[in-house]
Amino acid sequence: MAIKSYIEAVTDALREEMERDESIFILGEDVGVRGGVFRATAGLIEQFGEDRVMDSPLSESAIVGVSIGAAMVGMRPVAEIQFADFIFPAYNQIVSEAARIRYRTKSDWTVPMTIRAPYGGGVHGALYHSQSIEALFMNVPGIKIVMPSTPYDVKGLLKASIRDNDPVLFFEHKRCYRLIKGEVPEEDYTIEIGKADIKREGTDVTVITYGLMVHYALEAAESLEKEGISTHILDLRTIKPLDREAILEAAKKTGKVLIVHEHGKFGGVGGEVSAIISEEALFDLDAPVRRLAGPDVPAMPYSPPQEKFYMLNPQKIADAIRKLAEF
Amino acid sequence: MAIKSYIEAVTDALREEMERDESIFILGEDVGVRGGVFRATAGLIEQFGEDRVMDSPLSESAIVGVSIGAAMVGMRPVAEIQFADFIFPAYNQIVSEAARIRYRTKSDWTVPMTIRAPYGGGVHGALYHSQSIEALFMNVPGIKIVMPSTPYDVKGLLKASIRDNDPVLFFEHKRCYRLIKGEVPEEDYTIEIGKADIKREGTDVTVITYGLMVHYALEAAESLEKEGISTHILDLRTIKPLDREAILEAAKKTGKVLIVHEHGKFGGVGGEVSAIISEEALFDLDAPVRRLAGPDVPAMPYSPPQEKFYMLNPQKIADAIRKLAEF
Amino acid sequence: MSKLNHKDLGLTDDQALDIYSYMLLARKLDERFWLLNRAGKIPFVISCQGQEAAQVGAAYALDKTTDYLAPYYRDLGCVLVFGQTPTEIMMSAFAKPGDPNSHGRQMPGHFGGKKYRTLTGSSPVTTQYPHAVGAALASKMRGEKSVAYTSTGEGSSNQGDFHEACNFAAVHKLPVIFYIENNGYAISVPLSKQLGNHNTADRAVGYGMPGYQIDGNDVLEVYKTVKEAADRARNGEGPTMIEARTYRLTPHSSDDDDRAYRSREEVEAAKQKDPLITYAQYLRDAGVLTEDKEKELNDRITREVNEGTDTAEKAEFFAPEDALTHVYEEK
Amino acid sequence: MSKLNHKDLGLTDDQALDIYSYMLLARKLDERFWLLNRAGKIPFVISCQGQEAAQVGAAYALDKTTDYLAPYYRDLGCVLVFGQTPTEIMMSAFAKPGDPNSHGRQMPGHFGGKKYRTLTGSSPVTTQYPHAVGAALASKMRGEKSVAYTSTGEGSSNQGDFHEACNFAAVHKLPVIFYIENNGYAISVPLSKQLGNHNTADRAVGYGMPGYQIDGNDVLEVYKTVKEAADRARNGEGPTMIEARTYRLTPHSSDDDDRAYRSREEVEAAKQKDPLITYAQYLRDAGVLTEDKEKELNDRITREVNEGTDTAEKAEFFAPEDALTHVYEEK
Ligand SMILES: Cc1ncc(C[n+]2csc(CCOP(=O)(O)OP(=O)(O)O)c2C)c(N)n1
Ligand SMILES: Cc1ncc(C[n+]2csc(CCOP(=O)(O)OP(=O)(O)O)c2C)c(N)n1
Ligand SMILES: [Mg+2]
Ligand SMILES: [Mg+2]
Repeated sequence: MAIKSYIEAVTDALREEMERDESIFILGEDVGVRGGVFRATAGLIEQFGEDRVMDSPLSESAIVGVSIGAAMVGMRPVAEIQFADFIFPAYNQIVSEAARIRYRTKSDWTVPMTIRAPYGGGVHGALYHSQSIEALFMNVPGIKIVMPSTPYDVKGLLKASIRDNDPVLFFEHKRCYRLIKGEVPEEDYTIEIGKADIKREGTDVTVITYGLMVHYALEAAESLEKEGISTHILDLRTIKPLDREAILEAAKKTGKVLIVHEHGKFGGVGGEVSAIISEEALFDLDAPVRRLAGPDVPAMPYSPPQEKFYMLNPQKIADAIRKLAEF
Repeated sequence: MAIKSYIEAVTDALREEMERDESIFILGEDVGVRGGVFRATAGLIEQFGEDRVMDSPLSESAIVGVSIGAAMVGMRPVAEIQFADFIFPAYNQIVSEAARIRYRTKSDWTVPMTIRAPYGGGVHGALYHSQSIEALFMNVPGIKIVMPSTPYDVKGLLKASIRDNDPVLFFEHKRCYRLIKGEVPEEDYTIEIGKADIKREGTDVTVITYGLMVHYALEAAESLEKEGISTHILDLRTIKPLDREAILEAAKKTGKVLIVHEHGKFGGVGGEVSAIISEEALFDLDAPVRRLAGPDVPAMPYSPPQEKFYMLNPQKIADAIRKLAEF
Repeated sequence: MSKLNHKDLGLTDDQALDIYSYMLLARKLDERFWLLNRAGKIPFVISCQGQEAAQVGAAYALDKTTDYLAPYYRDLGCVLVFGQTPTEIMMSAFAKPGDPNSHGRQMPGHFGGKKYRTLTGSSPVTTQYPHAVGAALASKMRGEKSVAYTSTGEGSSNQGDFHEACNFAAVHKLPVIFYIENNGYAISVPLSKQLGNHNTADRAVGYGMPGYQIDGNDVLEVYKTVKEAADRARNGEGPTMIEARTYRLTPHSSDDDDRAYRSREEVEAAKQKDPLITYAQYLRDAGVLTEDKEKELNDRITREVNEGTDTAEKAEFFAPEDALTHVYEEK
Repeated sequence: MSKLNHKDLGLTDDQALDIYSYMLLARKLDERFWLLNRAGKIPFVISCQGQEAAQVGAAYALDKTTDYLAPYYRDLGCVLVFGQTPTEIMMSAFAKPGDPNSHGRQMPGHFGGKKYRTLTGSSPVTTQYPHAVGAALASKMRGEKSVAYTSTGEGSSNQGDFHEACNFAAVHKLPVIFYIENNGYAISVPLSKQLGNHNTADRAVGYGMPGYQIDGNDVLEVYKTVKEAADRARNGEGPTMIEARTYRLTPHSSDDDDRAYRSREEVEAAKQKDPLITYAQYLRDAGVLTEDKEKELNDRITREVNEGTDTAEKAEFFAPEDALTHVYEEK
């Protein structure tokens, strides 16, 4: 197997799927000759031409709305929103339209569309180039939300998303793009949407997280092992639908759960995960379900020390795990 | 004290505030000669003229964006979104702008704006005239979300919202407009945003809810009393910020908590409430924290039997309380 | 009414009559809705009355075997031309199985249906504009000849999606017809408070597409203008914007009371221009609508409306739990 | 360069020179940003280079004691005219206290500041358009004479908010100037893929407001056109749309590489029309920019830029925990 970066896995998945299926096309800002501002679509316009790798006008609502229309009549658009922070002009098209078209027609019309967007902080992106926005779509039945942490998961889940017959929000952590590398099979494979993955086996404390935080949690677990604390790490991989069984199993395994996410705690993804656990595994718990998350401020500031202060890191995660272990 | 309907309390609060403060104006669709499609602004254009009760073009993003601009330079707009379901075209203006202007300027610029919107089902409104949308704003620091259940709370909280120096989403349950009546003082008063209210004292099971569901829960409690089950009912009144102290106190009071809301369960408001309880009151619980909510489908169908099936009612709430009581 | 003659537009007498029959069917169905609503049998009505010429003339100029409709909630006339039957329409009014639009899940007027090449519509206005552009983009990519027709009201034309859709289609010269039914009001809000320029077709130049303002009461002018736009679209000449001037003869919906915002005189004056009356007169003068034909037509339509109503009223609802289905693909 | 003469526009020699000094200051600050970025001292740069005439000429035509600015991220020239100092600008580049725009919370180029009557801007483009309309509405309601000026790029003019803001302002004849700096690219996307009509000012008629396309390299034409628009606005004649044709001489930002999407020849050709060069020549020919004056000006500006840089570089950051403040009103 070849070692690939997280973003290379994105590009590979896109290329292989477009080679496989003529009805797939890419629509977004600067995805063409520029190859995307992060270079995720680099080389694709050269291979597939500008009809299948389309630079759109600066109109997110059109990017999504036009993709919906094309998807309804049989195409399989992969829309790119340049930064997750800029998806909100298209919020109405996603929430009121894409998410409901199957339901409101009893599957007469469907929207096989994938929306890719880079998210997350730690890149000097300030308030509007650092956000994690998944929590704002959690309560929207009809869409799926996929957030992989490794190149292997990226390729398998992006292929699965593109082949899925419902709209999928595929969020890529921009800090992972070049930071995270890993083995990726050359051959075609998919990973089922909705399945979490145990990234580390452990017995003392369970960490439930996803995205960049998986890697920080793994680092934290390494250092804690030296202290004799054994950490179990569940990577959700898909935020919607959540893998209830995997969550409950992981929670019961240690009886002590730490949920970690980058975005603000209040109304975040952690609330749902915690509620599921206390609904169905309350009496297996040896400690309160803890949430470690970003501060409840609009987003991370540009000021470097303040960005650092906002972001979680292996140290902060290790401290929280230790507290739970000692509980 | 006079007996007023829920919607009369809205109109009274608007009128009294506009009489008190010249900088307040209303902007929305059909708020003028039509007095609003629900008649919440009836009589106001006659009293205050069309400069202060403005019919806007059919542009939600402009309604909110223009209100933000006016608010920044010293006005106090009260924007009306005709149905909560139609707030999404303005989602970017609310989430990216209104919610962050104070933060991104360290209070140099602020947005003293109230956005009123009728929400909720049970009115044959089908998918797009029935939604509860508060969960989609829970993870947005910088805004407040107020959702009163009684005419008394409506008047006091709407006045407080209009006087608040941060953007407030004020959601009015449209089913309550004429169904719910109650005593409302003639004189001026406000209710602090962020304070929940005990609507019924009880000892066996705690119900935490808001909006129309408060009334259904009260009905359920009545019937259960005959069975010897005593229900404690906490009306959140404000969804953001949540009244943590009141929630924990109410939870500890009975050790059995049922969270009730009209919208879908997954990623709903109940998740945060449940997570707060299991973080801080886990060992006071005698039963798992239960959530009774709408089904996880896009919204309630038009078909009357299906709308009935979707909506919670006193019966369904009573059954859930009974289950917990027997736990 | 019209200075135009149907023969000059390439319409046979039968087609000219066919157009009238769709207009009449739309009107009769709509009138029945109100009776049913007042009788408490259906909770909601949103009307096409007064706009039938603007709708039927436009849809009739399209090819229902290749083109796509992305209509708005008043476009009963359009979806009838594209094939929906009176019974199906009534099933939708009663929210019962057999409603091809939403199978009872959406309010009436929220049109859709693959078999009728009609994209599904929702309540938030003008979201269908970008969808039509997407359908047109797909047809261009696949080298098909289909045209996407989308319509909305003049108030709804102030949504951001209107702008984003029009510019996108113009950039790629896509086969789209952007249609605006300007009936002078957005619920209670008149043009003076809705539009800086009361002619929305003047926006076309800003996007680099042709724009036409036409008399929406003149079904032949509507047909001619839309036909030409469809021909241009098929020839790869890109989108067209058309504003049809029309008038809503009923309140906005069964929940509205229009006396609050417009005078009875104004409504009466508009009724004098009712396209059903003027077009019927044109057809009589042209010797196309004979007394026999008119009686036959009225009888047939009344029968169809009655049958549709009875069937729908008698039909069972979907089971309550059916509300849980079709959220995601069911494998 | 210009066929216009500053005196005919009512500008004194000192004012004509003043305009040049702002353009030069903007350019010198911008050039310094790039040096600091390449030296790893500031993480991000977004440039005004090439657009100084379009910015300074416009802002100079406004009244900074009564009017409002709602600029976009390139408008360094505008905010300098409205009073921001080189040191303040550098504080913003270094994200340090003393940055009046966001106190180090936002990237540079996200302008704002009450003392400079500049509404706060964000990253999602064109959201400032409705804000400017709101400020203008407030000024009309209060019977004030202030005009709201808002600008954006030609790519950003395709956002829905552009449309909703323009129509709203036109309906109420509000004192707004909608300005578009058309530099030919939206990052890598050229006009041919961005606009159905490459002249965005042609949209004005659709809204019922006057529209002008002007040469953004001609600072006097810019000044004249914006001045007239501001006068109309103050006279209650409503909004104006102005497109200034310009060119971005640098990559989109410090994260961009423009070689991927435009030829060096094209950039070189544009440099020949650099407004700083052409306007300096105009002032020399007019005898306004003497050698002494030019030297004095360059020295002063270099000194200010140096001082600003040193002060900002030496300044302390805000405390990390400060990030938790000002989410809501702190009572
Ligand atoms: C985004 C959105 N906002 C508000 C509404 C509520 N609403 C439904 S129809 C309507 C008026 C539409 O007027 P117009 O576009 O002129 O169409 P008409 O009804 O006159 O045919 C309004 C405000 C809506 N459906 N969607
Ligand atoms: C809503 C939104 N989408 C995407 C972006 C990312 N972005 C920043 S600038 C830019 C291009 C803007 O081009 P234009 O409007 O022509 O202004 P210019 O940079 O050329 O001056 C893009 C796509 C953004 N900031 N906001
Ligand atoms: Mg209308
Ligand atoms: Mg540009």
